[in-house]
Amino acid sequence: MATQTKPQSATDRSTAFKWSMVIDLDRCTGCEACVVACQSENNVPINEESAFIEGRAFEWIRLERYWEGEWPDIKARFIPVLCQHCENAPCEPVCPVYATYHNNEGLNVQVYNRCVGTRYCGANCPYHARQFNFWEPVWPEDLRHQLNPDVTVRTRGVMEKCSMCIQRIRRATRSKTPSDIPDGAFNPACVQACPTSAMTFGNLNNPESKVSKLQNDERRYHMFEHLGTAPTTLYLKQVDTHGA
Amino acid sequence: MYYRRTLTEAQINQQLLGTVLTTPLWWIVLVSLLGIVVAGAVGAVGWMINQGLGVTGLRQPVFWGFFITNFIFWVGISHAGVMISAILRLSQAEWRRPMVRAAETMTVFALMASLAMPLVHAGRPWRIFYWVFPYDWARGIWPDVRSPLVWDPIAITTYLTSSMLFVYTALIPDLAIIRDRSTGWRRSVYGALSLGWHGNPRQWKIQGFAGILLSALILPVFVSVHSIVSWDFSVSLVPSWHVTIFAPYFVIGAVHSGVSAVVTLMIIMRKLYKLENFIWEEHIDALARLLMVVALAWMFLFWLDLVFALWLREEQEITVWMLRMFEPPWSWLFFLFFMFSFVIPVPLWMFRRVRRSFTWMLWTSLLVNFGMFLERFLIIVPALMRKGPQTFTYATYRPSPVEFTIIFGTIALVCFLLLIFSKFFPLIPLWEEKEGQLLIDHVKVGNVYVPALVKEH
Amino acid sequence: MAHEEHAIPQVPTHQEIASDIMARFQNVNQRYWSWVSLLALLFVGGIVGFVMRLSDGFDDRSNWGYYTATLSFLASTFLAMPIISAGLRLAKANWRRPLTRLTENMAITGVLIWFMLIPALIALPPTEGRLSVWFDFPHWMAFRGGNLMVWGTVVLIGLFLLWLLAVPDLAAVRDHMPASPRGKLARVLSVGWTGNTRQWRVLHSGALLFGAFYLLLYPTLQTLLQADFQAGLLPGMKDAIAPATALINALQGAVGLTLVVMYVMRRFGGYERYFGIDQFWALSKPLLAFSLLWFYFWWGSFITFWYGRQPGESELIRFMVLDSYRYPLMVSFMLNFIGPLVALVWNPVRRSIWGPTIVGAGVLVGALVNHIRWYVAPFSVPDPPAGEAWPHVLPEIPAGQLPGAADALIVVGGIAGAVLLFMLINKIIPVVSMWEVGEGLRLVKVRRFLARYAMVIAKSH
Amino acid sequence: MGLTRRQFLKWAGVTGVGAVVFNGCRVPDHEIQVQSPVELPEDLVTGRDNYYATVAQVGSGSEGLLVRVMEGRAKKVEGNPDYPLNTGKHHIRSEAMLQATYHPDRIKSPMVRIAKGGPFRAIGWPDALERLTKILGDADPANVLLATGPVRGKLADVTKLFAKDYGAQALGFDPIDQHVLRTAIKNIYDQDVLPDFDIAHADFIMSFGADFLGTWIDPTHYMRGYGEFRQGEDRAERGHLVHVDSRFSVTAAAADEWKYVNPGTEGLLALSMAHTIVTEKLGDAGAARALTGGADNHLSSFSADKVASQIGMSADAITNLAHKFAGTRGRALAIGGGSAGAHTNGVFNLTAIYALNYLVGSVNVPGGVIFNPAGDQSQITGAPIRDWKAALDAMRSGDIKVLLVRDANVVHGLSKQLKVTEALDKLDTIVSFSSFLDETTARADLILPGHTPFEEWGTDTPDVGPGYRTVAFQQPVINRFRDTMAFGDVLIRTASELGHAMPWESMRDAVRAAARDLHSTNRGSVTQPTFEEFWKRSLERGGWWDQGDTVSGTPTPPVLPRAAVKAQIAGDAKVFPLHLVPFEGHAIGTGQYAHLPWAQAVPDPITTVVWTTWVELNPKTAESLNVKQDDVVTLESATGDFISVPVYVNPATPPDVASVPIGQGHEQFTTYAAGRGSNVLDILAQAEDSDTGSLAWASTRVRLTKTNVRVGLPKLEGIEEPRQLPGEPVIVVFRPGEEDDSHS
Ligand SMILES: Nc1nc2c(c(=O)[nH]1)N[C@H]1C(S)=C(S)[C@@H](COP(=O)(O)OP(=O)(O)OC[C@H]3O[C@@H](n4cnc5c(=O)[nH]c(N)nc54)[C@H](O)[C@@H]3O)O[C@H]1N2
Ligand code: SF4
Ligand code: SF4
Ligand code: SF4
Ligand code: SF4
Repeated sequence: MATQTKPQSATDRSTAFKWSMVIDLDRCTGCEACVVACQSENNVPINEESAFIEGRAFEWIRLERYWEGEWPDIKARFIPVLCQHCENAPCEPVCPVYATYHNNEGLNVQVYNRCVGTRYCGANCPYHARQFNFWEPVWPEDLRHQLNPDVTVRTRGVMEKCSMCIQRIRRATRSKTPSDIPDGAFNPACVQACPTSAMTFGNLNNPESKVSKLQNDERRYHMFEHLGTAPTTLYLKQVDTHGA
Repeated sequence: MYYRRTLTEAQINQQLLGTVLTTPLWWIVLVSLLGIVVAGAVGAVGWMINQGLGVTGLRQPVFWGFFITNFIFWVGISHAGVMISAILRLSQAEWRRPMVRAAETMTVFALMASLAMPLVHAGRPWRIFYWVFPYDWARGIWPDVRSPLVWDPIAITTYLTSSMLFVYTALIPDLAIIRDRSTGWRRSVYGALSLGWHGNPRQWKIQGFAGILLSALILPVFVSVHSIVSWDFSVSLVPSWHVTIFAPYFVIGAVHSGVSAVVTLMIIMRKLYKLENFIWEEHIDALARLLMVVALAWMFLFWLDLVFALWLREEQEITVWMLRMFEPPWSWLFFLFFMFSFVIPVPLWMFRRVRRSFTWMLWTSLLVNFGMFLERFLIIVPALMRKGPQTFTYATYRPSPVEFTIIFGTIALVCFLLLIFSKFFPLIPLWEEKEGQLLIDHVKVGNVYVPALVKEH
Repeated sequence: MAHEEHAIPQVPTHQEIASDIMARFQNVNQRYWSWVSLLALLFVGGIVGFVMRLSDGFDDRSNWGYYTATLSFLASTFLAMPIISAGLRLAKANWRRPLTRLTENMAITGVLIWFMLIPALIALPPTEGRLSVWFDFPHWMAFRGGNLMVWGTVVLIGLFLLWLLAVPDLAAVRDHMPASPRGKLARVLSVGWTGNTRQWRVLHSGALLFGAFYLLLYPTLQTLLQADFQAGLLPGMKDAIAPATALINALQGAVGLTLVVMYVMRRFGGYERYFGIDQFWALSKPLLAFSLLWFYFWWGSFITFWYGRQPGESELIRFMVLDSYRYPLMVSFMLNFIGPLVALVWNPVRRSIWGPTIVGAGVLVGALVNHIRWYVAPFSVPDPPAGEAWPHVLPEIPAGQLPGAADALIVVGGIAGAVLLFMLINKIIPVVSMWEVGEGLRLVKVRRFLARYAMVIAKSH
Repeated sequence: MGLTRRQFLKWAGVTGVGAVVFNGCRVPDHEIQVQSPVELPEDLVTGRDNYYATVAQVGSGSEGLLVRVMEGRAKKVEGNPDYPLNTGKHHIRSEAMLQATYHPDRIKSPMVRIAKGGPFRAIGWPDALERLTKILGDADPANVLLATGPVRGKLADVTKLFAKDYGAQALGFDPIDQHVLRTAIKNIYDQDVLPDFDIAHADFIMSFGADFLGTWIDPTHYMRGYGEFRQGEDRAERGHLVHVDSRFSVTAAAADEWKYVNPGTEGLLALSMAHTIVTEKLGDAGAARALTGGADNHLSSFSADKVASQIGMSADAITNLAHKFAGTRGRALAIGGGSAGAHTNGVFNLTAIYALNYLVGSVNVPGGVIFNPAGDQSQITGAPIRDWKAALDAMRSGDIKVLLVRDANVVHGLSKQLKVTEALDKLDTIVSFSSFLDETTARADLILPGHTPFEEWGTDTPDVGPGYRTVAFQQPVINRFRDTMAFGDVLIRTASELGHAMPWESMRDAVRAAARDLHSTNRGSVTQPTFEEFWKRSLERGGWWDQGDTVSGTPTPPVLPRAAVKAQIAGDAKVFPLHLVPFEGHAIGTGQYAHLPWAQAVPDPITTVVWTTWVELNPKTAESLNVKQDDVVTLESATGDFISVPVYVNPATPPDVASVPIGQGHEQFTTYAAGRGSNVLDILAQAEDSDTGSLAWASTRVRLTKTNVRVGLPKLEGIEEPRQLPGEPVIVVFRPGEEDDSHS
């Protein structure tokens, strides 16, 4: 089980970073700018109509909408769900080929060229964060010009999921020490797009970062805490002052 | 009763080798028909590999469906061989004799069918070696031994290897008999296979010892195989999978379906190969008694599973069980499963008339296996459908024609291989039968003769 | 076949056997009385310990952990004994014949066990807000009444079997020593047995039927024991295999106890003729099987918890496996699994008197320790504050609990009481069944087999 | 035909046994390539990228963007953190614009049609420009109509100047125009440009019909404020939002309170609140006096008791709202628009709503309505439907013979009832400058395809500015991907060919001219000594803005009307029992983004439906009509027109409402849009707002008939209505004052 460690030296990568995301549900409006930003950044296949009908649409981050109450006293509640980058990730030990593992920066990483497609990780992820390439993903030739060269285009038969935009993390931290990287200097695509700033990203090993401070917010909670997956992604509860 | 039929050794040879030495028309027809079904399934697999798993009914979050169901189903069937051969051999149950070979052979072929399933289920089956073997020496990455999916191939290949050894060891004396009755190339092939068997006491002693030793060694493998398969499920966090009882529950369930399959097989074999002199009512009766015990133990574990699943009163666990038991179409399947694999057959088997009727036993044993397929299906699919509290992602699963084709293909494959096997080797071990004739006796108690077993004193 | 004996084996007659057993039955010597007195003393000590516990009251449940462990140990070894005879009878194993009565006589301890259940039930918290197989059954008495009923039924069936299967022998006692008090008692108990066909038929089918009943009900008792006294008190304990593990452990203990008792009877009672190598050898096989199953079931539950890594599971592993109850687990692991495995895989060990006996004794000690781990641990988990539901995660991990003086007295006294009852009943009902052994003799014939003679034993259907 | 090994494998795959031999036992050849084991996501080494700042006009919204470009290809759209409106964030539609540039169905070169109805033929640009010059030279300018989508900034100047010099009529087209809002703002605040709302600093927002967090005007900008309104770090208390709407929109979902009122009575509600505030003297006394003309009983016909039943709300609820609005929650702000203005009494409604801001002193103050300086505003806005009806009549009568059209897809955006295609068929010539073959362009005789926004020059003066003078620069972030030419450049060239040259040689020149003006002010966000440096810096920043250039002062309010103007709803309530509430598609808008896969595939936030049109019904209504989810029904309005759409049972839809998204129902417009869903605009009664002539798109009633057809509605959510399991909530809600219900 991974444990939280403090950086020993500024250059020691293994303890310098621990990436985390905090999502404030009270800010989120369900606009889904994050969803499309992620599709664009991460070469997520285009979801044709058939993908939805088959129930195989790819969204590394998706907006779940829950109903509460009945008309007229009804509420719709939104929650962006992405890989929670669990510290105690149930998806990891079940993978026979180490295609998904935990890296030393607190991320749950997916290696596409190792994956043989058993879908065990997907069955065991309680958050439905994992998406499987049932078909070969296709882009019309022209649209391929938009593909992000930093991100592998997956093939049929492999599992994929939110990578916390690891390519951005790499770019931003390559040959840099943590002190060179101010809090908020770079963000994953979804965080960057979010119009209400509902999402915050940063380094938990930096006690001054916004995410570190939000860990103590009175509205904090982890999704399905009772499962003991120890997600790194933290949510801040939505506030309901209904009728007040 | 037993003493009704005493056969000479010559009769035994003649009647049991008939299948090997002649080729009836029905055999050719049956093999061709089954071959077509198998070819169809192979085509379906090719199509699926070519197109992607999109051609199945799988979808998020029901990532596992018919293939894994079928995998467990066949691993279950494979438990018959050892149950019949090893356990009954160790416990010296006389009535095992006519069924050992067929049961063991079925084990081997069932294991082959089951091994194919995770392969076709995988997204990139051509990368199987990355899964089963260490594949990147340069970086020293080995398969993750924490994953039950690594234990599975190890356990199953071990089981397959030892089962094949088991079959082969028991085959040697019979191979020698065929060798002695054939000419030309067949003679040399059988000669080579029979490893110079001449039936001298030393050879018999070694053969007997090997049988006992293999029986004892194979038992832990037997238990481990379905336990490991069950841990595929119970080490996960999926509600109703993550339960401690799965290992024995799966094993005993496997024996239930496996022994039922042996019943089916024996009855069909008896009819096809006219083995009335070897497979008697008593044999089927004994199997049925064994099945009753197994079924009761299995039901006890099922009951424990259910009670302890619900007693924590966890929302998700209850949701899964509610779906499984009370929401159509799952409730219908559940009803059928429960009726077929327990409620109908077990009480029927309490009647001696049923236990000794080939017709009744054929249908009840078939029912059991149909029910047990449903059981595995119901373990897997509804649980994944209601995997977590995210009602937003609740989904359903409907197997596609491709999946059905492949499932039927595996059934045809096992039958096909058994038929082919029977063409080259006797399905009932000749030497076991002869030994049985030797060891049997009768004791007069009052006015009746009671069959008795020679006690090796 | 490896036997070198070429002489024709002799099959004794029924008469021989009956008079031999009767002679031993009638002989009540000094040594018997001194053992009985010692056991009675220890039992009284146990009662003292119990009174000490009573004076502390039931508010602190942790006081009752060792008491419950003793109770469950007795229920799991002594009460499981009739299963051996019922099972073997159903399986038509001929070697069972000399030892069935011994196991049936153990059912007498049920009387003590049932009374011992009552305080243990009082020590349990009510089902409200707590996990329980009784779910939301309205009355707080549900699990108490339910337990008393199930346990009571098991005990009654055990006693009934004991009596039913003893009737022909009681009749023999009646006829042999009509004047003695034991003979008079036998007259009452043998209810006019004359041994006609109808009576035999009733006896045989009654034995099968109630034996089967016992086989079915006993797992229920173990389920209740595990559910109400263990899992229900351990937050997060979702362990469906526990009752099955307990059942295996009970059967293992019962076989161990049978072996030990057989050994003692041989050594001190002169019963070598009945408890021979056949019995030890035959019993060592299920003992090995149960030992393997013990580990298998334990492992099944451990691996599931280990992989689950949910908070409730991690805490329980820490409590029951890695931390507080580490040593008891290790002891029972050695005695209930490793020891039997290492010893009994060898046929020479199995085919001996001493081998199975030593392993059996170890299994008994292991089972006792295991029961202490199983029941002392949950009893030391404190109740949640009034009005609050039981949590699904252990709020804190209680330390392992060592027995106090009273606990030690209770454990020793409880076991002594059970053995005492067994010793007493043996002098009312012969410890070897005359009729069952005699019946066996009729099924045997000696025949020439190949170059030698062999026994042919019939298996009727 | 040169069967490659790979194809051979594919064939082998479908022919049964061969599949296993080649695909199963052996590995497909693309798998043989040994993938570098070092290529973990960890170790990825990537190329060099550049970021270019530009601006995108997303409907009324204006988004400053940074586009990541690698090897001459635009890879990713990101918000420009400096740009005052979206400050680093961006809308789905901006992102999806990438797909417009690389769209497989984009028009790849100029095209001409030899004969009407015949096929197109690709031609070169010189030829195309020559043909255009000829057409315009030959035509009588009075018979030429130049139709564009809404255009702002320099392109608007160029377009207007072209039309003026040449003598043609220019008309903007937007299926949902904002004239009612503009008129109301003019009426009540005397402002020519739309104001900004300082949502971030408001404490209590009352919004009427304006889905400002979803699709209304500039959602990204408003959402920036909304985030702060909820949980801004410097806030004392979380803001409170009340949303009044006839549909459960994203804004309604975000609101603390959502109130359903009878469609068209929003103004009545506002005036009733005003009545309470004025009579109870809760608000600004001076404003009250001005609004009522000093008469105490001026608003008496709006007293809560009198109008409550009309509005469909209890009198208590109305006064309660008024109290809250004028009460102690701090700065209150009223926003109106959307469906509230889409009635025949639209201007009345919006005027009444915006008047509320006077009563609480929220006009041109922080946390209230903030006026924008008119300065550089230059735009062609969507014209009211009244003007378009006239234009169609002119086509039919032959007064218009030539139509020049750029992104004004009138065939899809105007109702079928107006018989647009018939009118277009009467024309002599249609010339299109659009980049895609939409329904109108498909009828063109000559196509001179324009650039996409990432390929062309321009400026943007936001429709809703941030409260101060702002000019954004649009620059090509990549070279043209297809053989296209910027619309502005075509106009400039053609103008000079026709003999009335414009002051600029190209759009770039025009933008530089605009920049020169800004440079000369020597103030604002970029000041540089030389123009070239100013040019470079301001392009880098994405524009120029001057926080000092604001509007000051509060105008005197006008007197409010004494009597209500009632909304005329088309259709008898008995025959047509349901109010039809159309709404803009979340990402595809009114259809102008329907060709972009990302816009199509992003689930509607409330229903999660994608790629199609649906009708939302309340579960009770659905039950009473005996329809279920996925049943296809026909919706028919009093006009006799109908559409067939599948049902989505939406528990938040009011029982007498049927709401349908706009934007689908394209017959052309690329493979991604064509043949999908239906166009709800076709069944709208073509009623107009009485003042402006804008389409009163929310004033139609419909009846619903079940068909026997069922479809699988493509949507993201699963097979069950997602409600949280009581024991294990996915979304934990914090209810101040109540016990914490999280399970931590
Ligand atoms: N026979 C032979 N082979 C060689 C070499 C040789 O000397 N002889 N030299 C080798 C060497 S040193 C090199 S560097 C490689 C070069 O090999 P390539 O990378 O193939 O280089 P080019 O063929 O010059 O250009 C590649 C494509 O990029 C397109 N292109 C042009 N501008 C842009 C742009 O802005 N963005 C994008 N995305 N595409 C653009 C061009 O139209 C062209 O189709 O060839 C190697 N191979
Ligand atoms: S959210 Fe799912 S995929 Fe992500 S780390 Fe956790 S278990 Fe794995
Ligand atoms: S699908 Fe891929 S990543 Fe997931 S468990 Fe299987 S091999 Fe590993
Ligand atoms: S962090 Fe990156 S990969 Fe993950 S959801 Fe956000 S944009 Fe997608
Ligand atoms: S972009 Fe932000 S506000 Fe919009 S849905 Fe995503 S998290 Fe919520």
